[in-house]
Amino acid sequence: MAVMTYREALTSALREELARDDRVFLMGEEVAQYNGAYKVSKGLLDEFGPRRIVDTPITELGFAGVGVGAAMVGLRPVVEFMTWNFALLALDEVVNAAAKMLYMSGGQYKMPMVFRGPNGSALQLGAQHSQAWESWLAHIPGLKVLTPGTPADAKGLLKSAIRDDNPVVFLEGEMLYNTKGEVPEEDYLIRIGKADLKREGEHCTIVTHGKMVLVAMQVADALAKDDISIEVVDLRTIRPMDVEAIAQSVQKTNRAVVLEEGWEICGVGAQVVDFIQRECFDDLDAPVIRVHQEDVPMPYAKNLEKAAKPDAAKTIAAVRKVMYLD
Amino acid sequence: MAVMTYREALTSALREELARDDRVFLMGEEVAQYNGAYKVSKGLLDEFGPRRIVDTPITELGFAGVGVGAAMVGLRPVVEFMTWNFALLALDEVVNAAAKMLYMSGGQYKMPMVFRGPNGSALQLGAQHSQAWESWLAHIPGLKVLTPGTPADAKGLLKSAIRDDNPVVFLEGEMLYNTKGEVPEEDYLIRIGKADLKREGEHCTIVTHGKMVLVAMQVADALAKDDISIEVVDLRTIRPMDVEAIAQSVQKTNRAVVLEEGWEICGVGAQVVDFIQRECFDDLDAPVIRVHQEDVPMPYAKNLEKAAKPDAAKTIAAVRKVMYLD
Amino acid sequence: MSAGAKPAKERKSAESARAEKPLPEKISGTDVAMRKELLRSMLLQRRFEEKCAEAYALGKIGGFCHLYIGQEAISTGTMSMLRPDDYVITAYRDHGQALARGISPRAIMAELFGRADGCSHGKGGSMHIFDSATNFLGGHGIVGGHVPVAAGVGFAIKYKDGDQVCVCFFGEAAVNIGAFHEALNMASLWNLPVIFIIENNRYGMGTAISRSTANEDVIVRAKGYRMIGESVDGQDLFAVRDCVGRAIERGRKEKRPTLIELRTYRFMGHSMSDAVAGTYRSREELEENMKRDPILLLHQFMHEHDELSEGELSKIDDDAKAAAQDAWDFADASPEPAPEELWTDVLAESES
Amino acid sequence: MSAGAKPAKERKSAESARAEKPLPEKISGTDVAMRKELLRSMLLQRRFEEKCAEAYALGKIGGFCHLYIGQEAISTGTMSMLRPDDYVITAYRDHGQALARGISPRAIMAELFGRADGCSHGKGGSMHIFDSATNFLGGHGIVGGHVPVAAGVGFAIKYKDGDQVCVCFFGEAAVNIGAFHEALNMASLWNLPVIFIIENNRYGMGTAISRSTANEDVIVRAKGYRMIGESVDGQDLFAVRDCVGRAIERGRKEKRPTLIELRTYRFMGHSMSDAVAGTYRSREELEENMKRDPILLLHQFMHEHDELSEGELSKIDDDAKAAAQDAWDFADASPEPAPEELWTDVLAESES
Ligand SMILES: Cc1ncc(C[n+]2csc(CCOP(=O)(O)OP(=O)(O)O)c2C)c(N)n1
Ligand SMILES: Cc1ncc(C[n+]2csc(CCOP(=O)(O)OP(=O)(O)O)c2C)c(N)n1
Ligand SMILES: [Mg+2]
Ligand SMILES: [Mg+2]
Repeated sequence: MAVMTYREALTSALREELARDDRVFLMGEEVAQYNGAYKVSKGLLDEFGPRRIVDTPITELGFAGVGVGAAMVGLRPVVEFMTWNFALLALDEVVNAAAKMLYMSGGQYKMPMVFRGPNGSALQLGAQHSQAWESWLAHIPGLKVLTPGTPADAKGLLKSAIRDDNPVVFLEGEMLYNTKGEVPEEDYLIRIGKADLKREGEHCTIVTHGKMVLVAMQVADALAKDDISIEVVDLRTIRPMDVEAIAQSVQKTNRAVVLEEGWEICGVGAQVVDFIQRECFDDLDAPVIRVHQEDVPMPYAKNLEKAAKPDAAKTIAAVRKVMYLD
Repeated sequence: MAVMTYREALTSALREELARDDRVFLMGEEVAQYNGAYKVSKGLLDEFGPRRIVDTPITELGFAGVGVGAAMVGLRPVVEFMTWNFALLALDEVVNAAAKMLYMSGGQYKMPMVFRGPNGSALQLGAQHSQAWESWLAHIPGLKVLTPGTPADAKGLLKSAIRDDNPVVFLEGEMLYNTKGEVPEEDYLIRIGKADLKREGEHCTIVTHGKMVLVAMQVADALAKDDISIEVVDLRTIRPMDVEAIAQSVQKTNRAVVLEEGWEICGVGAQVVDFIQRECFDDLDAPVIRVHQEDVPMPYAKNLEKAAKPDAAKTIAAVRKVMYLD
Repeated sequence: MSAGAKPAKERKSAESARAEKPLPEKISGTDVAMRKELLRSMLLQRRFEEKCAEAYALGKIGGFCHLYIGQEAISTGTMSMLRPDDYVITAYRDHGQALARGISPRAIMAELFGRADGCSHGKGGSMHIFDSATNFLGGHGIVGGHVPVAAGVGFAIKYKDGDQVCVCFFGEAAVNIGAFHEALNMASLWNLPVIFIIENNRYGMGTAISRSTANEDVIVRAKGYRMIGESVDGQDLFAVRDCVGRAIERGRKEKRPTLIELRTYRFMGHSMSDAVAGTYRSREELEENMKRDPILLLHQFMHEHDELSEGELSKIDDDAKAAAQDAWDFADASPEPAPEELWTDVLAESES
Repeated sequence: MSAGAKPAKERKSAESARAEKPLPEKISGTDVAMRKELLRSMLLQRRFEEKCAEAYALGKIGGFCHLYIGQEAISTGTMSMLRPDDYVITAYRDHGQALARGISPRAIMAELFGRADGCSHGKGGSMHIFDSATNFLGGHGIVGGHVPVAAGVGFAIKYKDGDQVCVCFFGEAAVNIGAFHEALNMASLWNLPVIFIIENNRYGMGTAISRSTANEDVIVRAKGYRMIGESVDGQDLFAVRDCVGRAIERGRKEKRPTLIELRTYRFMGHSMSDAVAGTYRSREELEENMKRDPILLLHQFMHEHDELSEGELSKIDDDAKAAAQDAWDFADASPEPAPEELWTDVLAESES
């Protein structure tokens, strides 16, 4: 195992897949000459040249559509959105073209492509630059939606995404890029659609994904000191969701908290709750509680932003509540 | 009470509010000269002239933004999307501008505007023209989201929406336009955020909204013949959701089915389930079951389309299941 | 998610999508033979669309159905210049182009009827005709949405160092939408072999171009992207062929895109639910324009040059009618898609 | 939803947003007095932005912070021609324009510090400066997103039969995005009094215009919308004023929009996290362009015409520095927003 950052893990996944398959190319704003706004594509222009690593104008809708067209005729585009905030402009191509093409064409046109980039908030970027889109994208049949929380997952899932014959939405985290973790040395893939038990525990399950995996792990550490044993289920894939893994855990712990970065209403957590109450109705000892961004646009001021975001303290309070400790 | 169609109810709401307040105007594709793609604006150009009833080019993003600008400086735009399918292109203006403006400006710029048009599927319009967006839009703080299911609700809610100082998303149904119902003669408003108990019952609650209200009523009629008494809660407003009304009903019936037009994953129903299990954990005698569009893009063929859509038969099966009758 | 997306099963199709040799291969004979072939192509579209109107009225076709009548010189003229390995992509008004490209009338009609033997097995419908055998990339329903997709096809051609071109059709009302603008900029910036064809039939639904477009001379837009723009009479089959021919050269050899405006007129309503005339355009205007029926114009030319006897004309027309009827019969006999088709083609079986 | 959106409470603000008389009112004296006032305006922006850089380095300002240094002739030149009841809207690089429009440096700096006395009470931040007292409509973060909004303001002006104009600023890289295109078409089609100003500083982040824009001569785009387009030197304050003045006339009297390209250069990185030079542009190029510092150019002119003594210059500059420092001190002393502010301004209390 090598220790590397989430960013390096992504870069190496891209590098390996670019080297492996000439049909793969990377396209987006500032990905080439500038080495990526967040440096995920660092060095790739030098290594693969401008045919494979393509800077685009600021036209999210347009270049997402270019990716769709290229995928229709045999290439395997990786479309980087500088951040997913801007991808809102491109969703028509993601939803109406990429996700529906195979179906509308009766199986004739596959869409082997990846839409990727940082999702959700960073620090003090304000209302228009802090949005987490996984619940929107998970709503759409025809897409796969991935949200890796660790370097190893980021690498293995990105490689799987690039090799997948379907349009894959790949949501990274600006706040994750510098986090470190062990990553296997060999060429490996992670199966799309499989959750990962990031920590075993007995008293309560935290179901989470993406950036919040680290928060869940902190919470588990903190609560361990009070002899509360937390099981952390990292969804990793939001669509298709690994209902079985969630159910197995909740059937064991009988309690669950769902932690996510995005907003409450129709969020990913709502869907997880729906699955849990259907699959584990007789197992639950308490209602499932959710932790999420407060139901407001993201404020800029440091104190307000902190108050708006889900965090360890809120999650601990939720766990204590489902355990009837408070 | 007068009997009128849902379409006529909308037209009369528009007419009354246009007459009442010169700041109100209607804008969209084909709304003026053509009298509306679905004739909701029929006669309004003749009555109010081209200053108030404005035909636009096919530029959803652009004219949604025009509405935002006009609302910022004191007008009260009603922006019609020919259908919400095309509004996907405009969501940046809805979400990043309209919904966030008041917050980003620290309360300085209100957004008194309505985005309206038919939502969801009609008949055999295929994958790109059959999408129901309420769960996406309900996700966003700063918006209000309305889904009237009857002519009376359509009129009262549209008038309230136009008088509201916030951006209101107003989702109609092409398949509803010709449905008829009683509508009060006098000038009336319906409070945004209040669900409506469309039918009282004892054995099971159906929580629903929009087009599916009619289906729920049919189901209730059909089941009454088997002495199953259904309570129908019509949400009417998806954001903010009337959690109290849902809870009250489920606390009485102890069972619930959630019926919606859209897809399952992170749909409105998931959120309703989340609220129910939080508020009625000890009241529930069975897991809540959901009925929704099957998890596929909408197919064109008549038989497949029928199979893809939620309907009375599926809803009856769900009710029987939560009542442990099958 | 539950039942979710099952892998697509092998389907039997009673009709291979490609019905016949593509137009350019057929017209390699004398000029007269070529013109007969072009006339045949246009008449097939005309008779096919007339059948569609009939079928729609009977409820055999549902949803939105946009007929191509009046614009046939554009589809036929363009397709007659393309190679089989070139690509074609278009909007929802797609039957004519699909026929001119050589897709079987049977497969198209079965698609419109929503039947298992349709080119998309009934899952796409009128607005979404796709056929991989002829590189026909759809059939798209969101105005402007497929224009960047065409740029992407051009991108891929260049990426693979091919010498194909991609032709992209759209209406004049689509030039106002953002996707058009973004796509044209990239196509020119990156030197992509794409031919963007504006079918200017003067109306976007019920809106005349003068009421939607600040500069009605839409071809001026090309300059903004440093692109060559050409505007010709879209009812004149020969003018279409010449103009498209130049653009193809530019695409294949110079890898440069072209923006073409073809001035035409639609003889029917916007879709089957729109009146032919009376509301946003006068019957007079319609009749005036119907005098420039592209089929009539070609026929007149051939007649004046003694290239076509009345008998030959009747024969071609009768064949077209028969083909349209045959398509109908075929579609009508084709079964509904199997219920399990609901769940196929949602996701492809993955490579990894 | 739960706690949800509470109504906004009345807030006390230590600083009214409008600090001073607007530029045009101040410069009604002699030409010389006018030029001194314009110089003062530009220097205030320069010194303010320098303070921002300092504050950012100390972590007092967070998030993205885009400085305006090098482009001040555009903000000052434009604002000096506007009336107080005109409207201004811009992108994320908004401090300079906000200052030139007459918003208090204190209120802006407090906003950047995320404090209660900021113009948006700390909720907007650097990219979202709003001030209703000066009709300053933000501060928008999505490239191109505010361009249609400007058209909407123009629409409202015309609707209310006003004679104001709306000025909309954006970078040259924004001309490629769909929203720009859609907005310009409508503005021209409907004869809206909007002035679209492209601040062409030659880079969109790290991308030179030649690598993003098929036709670098961006003003050609105006023709596509039958709009008047003018391109002038954006470092030349007088040229900016003249050009904007003509556009204002056109807006007020003829209700016609104008597209203006002002050629400029940014002297700092794209945002605080971007290096000033070295990666996508050379230090040489930067230095070459810094010779055409708009403040320097105005100063030179005044110096050559004996309109400004060294002492006067120092005094103006010292005042600018003092104002920037005062803004800092004020912002630093301003409290954080009260915790309950998290829940205010989500929804307005409704009329109905
Ligand atoms: C983005 C979007 N907005 C609106 C529509 C509805 N619509 C379908 S076709 C059409 C008119 C398009 O006119 P034009 O581009 O001239 O093509 P034509 O129909 O004349 O061939 C409209 C408004 C749509 N499909 N997509
Ligand atoms: C739609 C969108 N895409 C990408 C970004 C990220 N971004 C912010 S500014 C910028 C460059 C814009 O350049 P330009 O328009 O020339 O303005 P300048 O920064 O030079 O003033 C980019 C890519 C964004 N904010 N919005
Ligand atoms: Mg047209
Ligand atoms: Mg720039």
